Amino acid sequence: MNPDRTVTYREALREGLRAALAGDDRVFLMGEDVGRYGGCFGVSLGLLEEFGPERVMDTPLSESAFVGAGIGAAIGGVRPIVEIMTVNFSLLALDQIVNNAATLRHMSGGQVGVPLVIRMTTGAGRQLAAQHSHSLEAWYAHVPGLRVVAPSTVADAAGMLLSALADPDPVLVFEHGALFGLTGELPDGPVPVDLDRAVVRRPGRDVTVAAHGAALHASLAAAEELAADGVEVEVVDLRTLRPLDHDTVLASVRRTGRLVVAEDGWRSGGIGAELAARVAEQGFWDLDAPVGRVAAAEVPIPYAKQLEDAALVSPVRVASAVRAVLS
Amino acid sequence: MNPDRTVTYREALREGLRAALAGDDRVFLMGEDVGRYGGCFGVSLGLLEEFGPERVMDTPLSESAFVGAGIGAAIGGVRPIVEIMTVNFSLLALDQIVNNAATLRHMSGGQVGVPLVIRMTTGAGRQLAAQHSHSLEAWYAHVPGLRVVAPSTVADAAGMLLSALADPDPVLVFEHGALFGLTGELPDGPVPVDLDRAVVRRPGRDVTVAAHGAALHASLAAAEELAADGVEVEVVDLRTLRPLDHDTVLASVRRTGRLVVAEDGWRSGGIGAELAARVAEQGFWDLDAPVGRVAAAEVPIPYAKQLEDAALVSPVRVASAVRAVLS
Amino acid sequence: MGADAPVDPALGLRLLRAMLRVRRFEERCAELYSSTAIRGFVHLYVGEEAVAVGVLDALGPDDAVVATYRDHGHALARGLSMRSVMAEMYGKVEGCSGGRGGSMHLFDVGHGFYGGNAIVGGGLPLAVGLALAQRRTGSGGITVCFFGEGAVAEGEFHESMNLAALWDLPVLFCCENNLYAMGTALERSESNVDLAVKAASYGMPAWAVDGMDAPAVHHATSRAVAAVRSGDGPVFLELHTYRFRAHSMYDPERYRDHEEVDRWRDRDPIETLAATLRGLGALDDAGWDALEAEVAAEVDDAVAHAEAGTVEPVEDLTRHVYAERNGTAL
Amino acid sequence: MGADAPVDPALGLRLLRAMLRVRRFEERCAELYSSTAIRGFVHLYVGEEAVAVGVLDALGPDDAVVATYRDHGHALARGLSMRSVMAEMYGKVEGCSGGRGGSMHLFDVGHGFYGGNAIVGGGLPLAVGLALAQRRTGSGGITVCFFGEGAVAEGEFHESMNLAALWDLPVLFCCENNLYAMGTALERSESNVDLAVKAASYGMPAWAVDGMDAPAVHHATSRAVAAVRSGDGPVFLELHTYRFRAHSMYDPERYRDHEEVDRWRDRDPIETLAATLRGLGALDDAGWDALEAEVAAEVDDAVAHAEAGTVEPVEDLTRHVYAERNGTAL
Ligand SMILES: Cc1ncc(C[n+]2csc(CCOP(=O)(O)OP(=O)(O)O)c2C)c(N)n1
Ligand SMILES: Cc1ncc(C[n+]2csc(CCOP(=O)(O)OP(=O)(O)O)c2C)c(N)n1
Ligand SMILES: [Mg+2]
Ligand SMILES: [Mg+2]
Repeated sequence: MNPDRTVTYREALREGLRAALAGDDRVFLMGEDVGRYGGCFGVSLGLLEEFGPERVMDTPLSESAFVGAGIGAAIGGVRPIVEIMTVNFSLLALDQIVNNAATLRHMSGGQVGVPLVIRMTTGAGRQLAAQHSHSLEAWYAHVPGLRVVAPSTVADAAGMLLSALADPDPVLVFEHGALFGLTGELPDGPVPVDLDRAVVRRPGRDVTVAAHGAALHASLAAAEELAADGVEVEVVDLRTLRPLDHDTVLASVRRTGRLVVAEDGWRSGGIGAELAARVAEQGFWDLDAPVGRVAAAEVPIPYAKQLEDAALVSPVRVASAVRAVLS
Repeated sequence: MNPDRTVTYREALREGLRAALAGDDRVFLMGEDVGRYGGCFGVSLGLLEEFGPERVMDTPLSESAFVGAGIGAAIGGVRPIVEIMTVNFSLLALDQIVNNAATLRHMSGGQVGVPLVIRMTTGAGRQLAAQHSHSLEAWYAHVPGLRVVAPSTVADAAGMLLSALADPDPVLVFEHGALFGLTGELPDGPVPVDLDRAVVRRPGRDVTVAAHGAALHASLAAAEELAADGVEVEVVDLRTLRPLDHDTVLASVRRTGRLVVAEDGWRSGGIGAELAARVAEQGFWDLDAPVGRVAAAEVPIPYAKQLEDAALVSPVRVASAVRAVLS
Repeated sequence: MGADAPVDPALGLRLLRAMLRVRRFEERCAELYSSTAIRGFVHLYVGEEAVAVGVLDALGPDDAVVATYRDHGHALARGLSMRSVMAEMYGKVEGCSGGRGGSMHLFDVGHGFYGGNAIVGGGLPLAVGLALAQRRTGSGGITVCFFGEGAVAEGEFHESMNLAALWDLPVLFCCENNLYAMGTALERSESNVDLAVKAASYGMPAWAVDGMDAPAVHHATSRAVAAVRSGDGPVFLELHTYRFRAHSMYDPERYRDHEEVDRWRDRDPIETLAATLRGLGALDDAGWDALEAEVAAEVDDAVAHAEAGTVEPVEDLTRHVYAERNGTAL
Repeated sequence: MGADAPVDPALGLRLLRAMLRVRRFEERCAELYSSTAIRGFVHLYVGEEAVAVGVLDALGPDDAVVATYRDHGHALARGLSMRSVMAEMYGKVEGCSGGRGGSMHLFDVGHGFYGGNAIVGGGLPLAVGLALAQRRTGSGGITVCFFGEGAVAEGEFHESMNLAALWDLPVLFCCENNLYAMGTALERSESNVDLAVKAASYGMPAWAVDGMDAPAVHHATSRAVAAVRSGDGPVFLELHTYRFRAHSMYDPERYRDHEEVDRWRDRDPIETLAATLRGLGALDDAGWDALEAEVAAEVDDAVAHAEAGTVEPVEDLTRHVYAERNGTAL
């Protein structure tokens, strides 16, 4: 089509939504301010005008009820995409997500599937302070019955939604708030993504860094910087956090012997904990050094810029973790 | 006092509550059915009669509001003990716990402390099915600003509450539903517990098993069984899940060289993941084998007895994990 | 609300039989619980049968139903076989939820029965969503959602009422007001015990119904269903009823006195309707005995079937967590 | 509600000055945001000043206040120094929250100001709890809780209203109805836009007040505070107001038209009150200019102070997560 078309992550998300809405009449988008406002971060801008109010539904501030309504609607045969503005507000909908979306298939002995997609913005980095800076992917990844994915590139931002919609089970899509302005090429528009597999974004042979979201970009930047010092970092984009594709990570570690996991969430009980545990379990004899973890400092994220910066993952912090596992 | 007084875990919890209410006028208990009904599991039986309705307050079914009210009351200078019937319903109160209780001190620059105790029953094992069988301690342990403790013995059931009340920050107390009938000696009534430290419940030199809650008892039973085979298991009761006392575990692993973590929650992202990651980080060269993890199967807990049993931690499963790290 | 209208004998007999099935089924469950054949949490509906039976008799096959953990009556009244419900109580493969749900989670999608939900208030948003799907797919169906008066204090109740009313969705909200939420009396749970005012605050019609009178419940529901089906948006029914037995198998019932229970027992919905039908000459001793015998035989058969049912092998544990793809779970 | 009563000139001038301080402070914040001295989410209160100013002038020093992310007006009206609030916008140590909260989380326990809460509805349960503590400690104080009309759709609103009314707690609920929740107009958010009916469903007195008229707000609040303080339980005030500017610094305002904004701008609470005071002879050009100059100087001083403020060293990052014990964090 258009071989060198550059779009932002935000536009790519919108293209994914547009393709989803255009491709299946049963699909509709619902959430706070997705319509008239155009999406709190502008993602769904223009979609109300394009698809009308029955397909792009503004909801009241009622996270529990509209997420639960999405679950009910999915059960009832339509294909809702529910947007929770940000992961911070998803705390109000957790009962519905964990006690209904994740359990209904099992409790009903396989009768009630919930083909629901829930999108939400995650992450810190914009000085939004403690209540607006959560990265709770690790929480959701803890729960059987859910699938948890995180687009970290422009192509995934466009394509993952289609794969999520094709899934017969509830899929949570974590879009990173610090990546909305990221640009990249999207020549062919949204292309579905394999949601079972992590992917190597940068090959290298000295150390493996696994990450998703903004931490993936910090890791890529760190790899670039370390390359100047002759250190070749292999960067794995985890893509799907549940089920976590440890095989791809293990295969990489088998080559590199060393692993660092970088993530935007808190360290204790984060994605890095699980990945470190699995790699130690299954690749114990492949590891030449303990697994390194780079994560948010264990504080509610503060407003002040220098404090927020200090709390979050950065290329410098990833690079020093890489150096630590190499020494 | 009474040197060989045997009480149940349930009675011990009640003694802790009674001591707390008797010891400080500012303390009160609030939650669903804590008063007239006597507590959904009989824990607070008789306390309404003893302390009156201002000290033992029944609440409507409004988990978010009464937990939030507990936070506000704690800020306002009184000392609420809020009971959420079970962890399953705490999902409805997560916004208050994570966005308020855990953040207020930080967001206010240290001005607003939240000396609140939240008690809840956790765990499966009674055929209560998917929505009533969660063990979400790992979730809470992920959140800076919270302290998470779990009494697993009769003495801790009585004493931990006093320590929790003495803490200037929010403390979540996870009482295990399968332990209410457990009996043990409580000669001196409630004695405060060091909430910063794990404790060795059974010494051994071949392998360390770390656990809390019902999994601790499965681990103790497994240790007993393994002793018959000449395997000496050291069993560590984690007691506090945040902050997690990895030092005590590391000290034990330094002696045994091997670690198994057993827990009632799901494996991915569980307490075992974090502990395995920390021990691998800080005790990599002390480990003679990969850390073993025994956890709930990654399913919503099913009703049928044989399936529920198969999903949960048992002495047999702990013993075989121990054998695996020894071989 | 139709309580004084003459009862149609055919309808009356149908409702009587449906209530008796629920009653005798549950009485047997209580025995089986004592003998540990059934486990978990079991919440009996004894005394409240007129509500589920009266409401569900007025629904059609395309309608959807969402119930609570106290769901035996609703499942049976909706047409699930007693065999499949009893097998579920036993945790057997033949159970309506394959043994994975138990008493609190009876499901049967074929009957539009979307479960037993054990989180108070948790089923309300689901019902709103099912109704949204019904409208979008033009199925013509409506969704009826049962919940206790205790759920009215939960935020999810309000959010769901508002969404349904705002979007004019075909939901029938059936509030089973049995005066207690476990041990908490309504007046210790709601600052304003007039629940119809809450419905009004969403601009939703609300009717109070004598929930001990099955034909009256049926009558009111029929009218409400017609209104909901016509597209005018949701209706709220408050069904005044009472649970004769403990909240669950563990409840020592310290929170209410015997006289209160006895007063309500005098209004037993089964006895009341039987008396009405006798008065109309539609029921006599022989008819009653035949009904009892028929129901007893059905219960016996259900128990035998459940006992003979299949214990699922533990190798199947991880099934039904995700959809099966080419035979294997994710 | 007192709107037609003659305005006391002293009160009027006090309210005018308080509103002007908020207005000029926020106008400067908007500039500083453009120059990136201030970051994060910043929600301006421009147009709504009469609400916070009118309500908070009627409270006493022992009362507690809970506000939302749109909290500059409330903080200043409650008596926090402009210096400490501006320093907070800059994220400096001298800020009222030590730089850790920012615009959305202004705190000052010394002034009974329990924050800026950025979760819609999230402050309501806190307010109920503060009031519970006030009653238990016999402090004599009451708690006032501000929230937008958008919060009315949240379950937490309902749960909190019910608890406060059920327990007769001293809470004054102040609903700032500015007609929009971000881009969602009230009629697309509530099935019944008459918010007083919601209060009635909890048996709580509810009064609607012209939120563009500071003396009227003050008058109504004084009466409400007296009722709440007397122990009769909570009162609900609905304050009709309008936000003149975007929801936050990012809002393109596609959801409303200019004419609507202009119509409301014609009712600017500052201009309205100034005109009233001029009519009463209590204000003239010189008086106005003096006021403007005084406020401008205060804003300049606050900015200078904030700019000169201390940047907290990153070594302190993990402070204030837990209480400090012997100087070290947990
Ligand atoms: C959110 C939630 N909180 C608490 C419980 C525990 N619980 C189960 S039933 C019940 C009482 C519910 O009363 P009501 O809604 O009136 O229904 P009823 O049992 O009377 O039919 C409670 C508190 C629960 N299941 N879910
Ligand atoms: C629970 C929750 N959901 C969504 C948001 C995002 N959000 C911030 S302000 C706002 C609108 C709130 O409107 P309203 O309550 O009327 O207050 P106003 O901004 O008009 O003062 C929304 C949706 C949030 N902060 N919290
Ligand atoms: Mg009830
Ligand atoms: Mg508003």
